Amino acid sequence: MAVLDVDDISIRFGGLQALGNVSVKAQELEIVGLIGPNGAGKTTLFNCITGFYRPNDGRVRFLGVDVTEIPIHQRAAMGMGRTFQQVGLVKGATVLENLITAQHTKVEYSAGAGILGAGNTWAEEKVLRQRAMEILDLVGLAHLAHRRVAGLPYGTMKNVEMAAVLATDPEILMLDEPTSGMGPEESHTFGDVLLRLRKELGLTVLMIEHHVPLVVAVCDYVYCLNFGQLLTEGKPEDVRTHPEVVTAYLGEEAEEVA
Amino acid sequence: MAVADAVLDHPDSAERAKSVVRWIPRLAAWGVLAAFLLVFPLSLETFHAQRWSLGVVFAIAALSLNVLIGYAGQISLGHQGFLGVGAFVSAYVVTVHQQTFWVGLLAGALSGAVASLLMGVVALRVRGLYLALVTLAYGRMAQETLFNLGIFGKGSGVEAPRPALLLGDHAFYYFSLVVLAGVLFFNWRFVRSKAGRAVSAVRENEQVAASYGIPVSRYKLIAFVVSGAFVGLAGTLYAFLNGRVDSQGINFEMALFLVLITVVGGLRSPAGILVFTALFEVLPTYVGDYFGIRWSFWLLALGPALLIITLVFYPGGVGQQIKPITSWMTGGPFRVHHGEQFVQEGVSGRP
Amino acid sequence: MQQFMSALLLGLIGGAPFALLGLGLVLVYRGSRVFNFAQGEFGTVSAFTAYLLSFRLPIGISMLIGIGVGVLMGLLTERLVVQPLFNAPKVTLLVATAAVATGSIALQLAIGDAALRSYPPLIEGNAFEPFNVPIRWQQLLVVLALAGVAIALYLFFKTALGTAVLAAAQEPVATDLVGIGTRKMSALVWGLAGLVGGITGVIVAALQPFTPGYVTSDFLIFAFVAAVVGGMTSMPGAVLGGLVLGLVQSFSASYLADIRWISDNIPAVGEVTVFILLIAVLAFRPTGLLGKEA
Amino acid sequence: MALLEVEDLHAGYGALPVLQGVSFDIPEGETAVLLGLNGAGKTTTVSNLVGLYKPTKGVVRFDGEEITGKSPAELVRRGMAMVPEGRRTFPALTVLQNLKLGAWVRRKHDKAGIDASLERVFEYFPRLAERKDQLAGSMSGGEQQMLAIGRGMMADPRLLIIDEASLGLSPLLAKTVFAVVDRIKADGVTVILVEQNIGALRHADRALVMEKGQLVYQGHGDEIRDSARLRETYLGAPA
Repeated sequence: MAVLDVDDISIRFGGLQALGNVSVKAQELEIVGLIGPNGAGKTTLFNCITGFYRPNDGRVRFLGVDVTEIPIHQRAAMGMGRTFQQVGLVKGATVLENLITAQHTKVEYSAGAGILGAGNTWAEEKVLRQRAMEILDLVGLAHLAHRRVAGLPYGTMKNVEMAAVLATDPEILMLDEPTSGMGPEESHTFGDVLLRLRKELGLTVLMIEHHVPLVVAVCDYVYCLNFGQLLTEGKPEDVRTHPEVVTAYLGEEAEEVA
Repeated sequence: MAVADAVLDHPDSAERAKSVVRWIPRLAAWGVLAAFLLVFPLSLETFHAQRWSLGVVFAIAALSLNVLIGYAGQISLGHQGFLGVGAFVSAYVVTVHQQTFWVGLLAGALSGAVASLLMGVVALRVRGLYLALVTLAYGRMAQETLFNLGIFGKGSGVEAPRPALLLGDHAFYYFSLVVLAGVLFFNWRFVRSKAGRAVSAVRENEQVAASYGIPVSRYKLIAFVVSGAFVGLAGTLYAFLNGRVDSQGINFEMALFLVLITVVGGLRSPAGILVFTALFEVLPTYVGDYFGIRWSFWLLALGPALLIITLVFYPGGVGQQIKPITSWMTGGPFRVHHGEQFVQEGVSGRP
Repeated sequence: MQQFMSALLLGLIGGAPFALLGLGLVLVYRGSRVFNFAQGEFGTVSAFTAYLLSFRLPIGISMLIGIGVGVLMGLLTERLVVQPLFNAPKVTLLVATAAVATGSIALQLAIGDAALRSYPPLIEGNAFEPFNVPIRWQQLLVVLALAGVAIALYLFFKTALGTAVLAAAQEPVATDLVGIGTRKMSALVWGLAGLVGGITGVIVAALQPFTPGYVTSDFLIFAFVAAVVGGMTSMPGAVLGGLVLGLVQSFSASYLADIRWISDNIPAVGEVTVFILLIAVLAFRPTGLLGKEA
Repeated sequence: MALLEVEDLHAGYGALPVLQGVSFDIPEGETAVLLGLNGAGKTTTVSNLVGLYKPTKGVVRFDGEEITGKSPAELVRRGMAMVPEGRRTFPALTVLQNLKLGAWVRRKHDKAGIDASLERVFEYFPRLAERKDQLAGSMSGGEQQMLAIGRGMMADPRLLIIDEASLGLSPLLAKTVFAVVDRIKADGVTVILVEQNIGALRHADRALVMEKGQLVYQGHGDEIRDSARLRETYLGAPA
C-alpha cells in the first residue's frame, strides 16, 4: 500500500488552472522527487496534500485513509510532516525550543495541566527535551541547541526546520526546496543525511528540489510538473534525459508550443 | 543507589562547591530585592500602600496583556474592559450574593476569562488593525454601558468590602504580592509548557503551527482565556483595594497605560514589565509629592514619548536592557547570550 | 412622524462630525495604510491653539493659525513616528499614533488644565427649526465643512499627485522605481491629514465647551466605526458611514429608549448598537458599504 | 562605449554579503540576459544597479557617468528603468493610471512625449489598451506582466531591466512577452533580462551567468547554448 496516494488532483484559482489532474504516489521508504520550473505548481501540490488548499477535484489518501476533507493539524497529527519554502520556525525561540514545540501532538498532558504546573507535566517536559536533543544529535545540530534561530545562517535554518519536522514524528517527510541557500558541498552532505535518516527512522520522503544532481543521487522515483500538469514520471535517470524535461528546464520548446 | 546517582550527577565535589559559591552573591541579591519589597514598606513613615498595591495590580494586568500581545500577537486596546469585568463581578458576588472574598476572587478570574474568550471568538475572524479597533470600541462600550448596568449599581458602583484578614494596608499589599507571585508562576508554566509554545508558534506563523499539528483557533482562544483570567484577578484586587468599584477611571487612558507598561517593559519579558511598572506607577507618587501636581502631568506626557522611543529604537523594551541582570540573577553569566538579539516583530506578530 | 423626523435630522447633523473626522482617517489609510489614532488630536490641538489665540486675535485668524498648527503636528508625526516605523507592522504604528494622541492630551493638561473652555461660534444662534428641532448655524457649518473637505479630497485624488499618493501606499518599491519618492508622498499625506484634522477641530470645538482631548474622546471611536462601515478606503463611504452612524445613534436614543425595559436596564444604549454594528460589519461585510479592497 | 559599466560590485543585506565582486559591461543597443538559479544574486545585482540598495563596494557607470548609490528617481531621470520581480503593479489603480505613473519624471516637461510613449505601449500590448480602465489587481498574471513592462517603458528609458519576465507565465504569454522584448530592442532600447529560463538566450546578444554571488560566465548567447558547464549547472550532468 502506498503511504501517500494523490489521485487526480485539480485546483483552480480564479481563472487559472494551477493543477490539472495530477496523480502522485509515494511507496513506503521511497524518496520521491518533484521537479519542474518555477511556477509549475509544485508547492501548490504540497499545499493540497497537507490541507492548506482544498482541491476542486480529486482525492488525497494517506496511509490508506482519505484525508481530503480533514483539517491541516489533524493530517499533521497522522504523520504528515512538511517544510516550507520560506523557513517555517519560531525565530525568536531557540533551536531546542522549536523542536519541543514541534512535538505538540506527542504531549500527553492537557494545555490546562501544563499552565497549572500539574504533577506529571514536569516529568514529561524532561522527556520532550530529551527527545528533542536526540533528534538534534541525529542530524548533527546538537551544538546549536541553545542558539536563537533568528541569528543562524539561512542554510542552517533549513536544517533546523527539517529537524523540527522530524520531531513531529512523521510517517512522510515532505521537503520544499530543502537545499536552497546551500552550496554544492552542503547539498551533497544533505543528500547523505537524507539517505541515512530514511534508513534509521524508516521515513518516506517527498521532496521538491531544483538541484537536479541531488535528485538523481537520492531519489527512487521522480515526477516532473510543468504548467500545473504532470509532464512525465519515472526513474531519475530516465526523467532527467527525457526530451520534454530537458526542454522544460531549458525553456526552448516552451516557446514553440504556442 | 540514590547516592550513587547523585555522585554520578556531580562527579566532582569541588565543582559542586564552586556552584554553591556561585550562588552566594545571587542569593544575596535576591535577599536585597525581597527586603525592598517586603520589609522596606514597613519602615516608611507614610507608606503609600494604595499606590504600591496599585502598582502590583497593574503589573498583573500588564502580564495579562503580555500574554495577548507578546505571546499570542493579538492586540487589545480595551484591556481595561476585562479588568473592569473582573472588578465588578467579584464585587457583585461578594456584596450582593454575600459570598466570601475568596469566592469573589475566583469569580473575578473566571469572569475575566469568559469576557476575554468572547473577544477571542471575534479575533478568530477579525484581525490586526480591525481587531485593535474592536477592542477599543469594546472598552468604551464596557465603560459606558456594561459597568453602569442595574446589577452593577446603575453607575453608582458596587461596594467591595475587604475581608478582615486583608483590612490593613500592608496586609492587602502583601496579599497582592502573593497573587502576583501566583500569576508569575502560571505565566512561567504557560511559557514552558505545551500551550505557551503552541501559542508562540501560532503568533509566528499559523501555517507552520498547523503543520506541527497545533489546532490554531483553539490555541488563540486559550491565549485569550489565560490573559482574561490574569486580568480578572487584577480587576478583583483593583476593586477590593479601593473598597468599591465604579466605571470612573476604568477608561481608555487605563487601556493605553497598560499597553505602555507592557510594551516599554518588554514584550515576552515579565521581569522587564515588573521593573518598568514599579518605576512608572510608584515613582510619580513621590514626584507629585515633592514637585506638585503639574509635574505628574508632565510625567503623563513622558509615558507616550517613552512608548514611541521604545517602539522605534528598543523594541525589546526594558526587559532587553536588563537582560544581563536577569540572566545573572537566575544563575547565568552577567551578559546577553549570543544570538539573543530581539527579533523585531513590533507589537503584533503579523502586519 | 414628529419623532421620526427629529431623529432623522438629529442623526444627520450628529453624524457630520464623525464623517468629517472619518474623512481624515480614510485619507491616512489610503495614503499610508495606517489607522491614525492621532487624527482627533490634530483637531483638539488646532482648537486649543485657536482658543488661546482668540483672546488677542480675531477668531477667524486664530482658527487659521490653529489649522496651521494641525498641519505642523501632522508633519511632525510623520517625521518622528511614521517614518522611523516605516517597516514595522501596521499595528505597531497604530499603537504609536495612539501614543501621540495621549501624549498630546497630557501636554494640554500640563500647559493648561482640565477646565472646560469655549470660544464663540462663528455664527451665533439657530438657523431654523424644522419639526421643532433647533438647528444651530454652527451645526450647519460642520455640514458645510464636511461637504467642502469631501469635494476637495475627491478632486485631489483625481490629480496625478493624488494617484501617486495612492500608488505609494500600494506598492512602495514600484513607487520608488518610477521615481516618485515614497517618503515625500508620506509627508504629503500626513500634512493633509493635519489640515483636515485641524479644520475638523476648530469647527467642532465651537459646538460645545471642550476639554483637553475633546475631539479624541467625543468623536474618534465613532469616526473610526464610520470609516470602517464605509469601507475604510472610500471617501464617499466615510461620509455615508458617518451619517449612518449618526442615524443609528439618534434612532436608538429616540426609539430604543422608548422601550421601558431598555431605558431601565441598559444605559447608553447607543454605545451598544454602535459596537454591535462594528462587529457585524467586520464579521459579515469586512469591505464595508462602499469599500472595494479588503 | 558601453552604456552600463559595472566594476567590482559588492553588496548584501545587513551583515550578509551576497555579491562578491561582480563586473560587466553592456554596450548600448544590446540585449543581455542575466542567468542563474535561485539565490545566485541576480535580483540583488539589479536592485543595486537601480538604486533600491546601496552597494557596499564597487562602481557603476551609466553613459560614462558614475551613478553608484544614486536614488532610483535620479536614475529614472537619467534613463534607467526597472520592471521589478513579481510585477508590483499598483493593484487598486487602473491600467491607465499605472502607465501614467510610469512617466512620473516626465510629467511636467514632456506631455507630448508621454502621449507618444502611451501609444507605443498600447501598440506593444493591445490588450492593455482594451483594458485601460480596469483595476490592475483584477488582471491575470500575464496581463500584469505586460502592464509592468509597459509602465517601465513609459519612462522612455535608454536601459530597461526586466526581472523574471517569464516567471509563472503560460508558454503563449511568455512568447508574447519575449516578442515585445525584441521590439523594445529594435526600438533602440538596451535591455537586461534577469532569467532562470535559458530559453531567454535566443533573445539576447550577450549572456551573463551568476552562481553564488559571482559572475561565472560572460559571453555571447550562441556560444553558451552549447556550454557543457551551463547544462551542468541546470541539469546536473552534460546532456
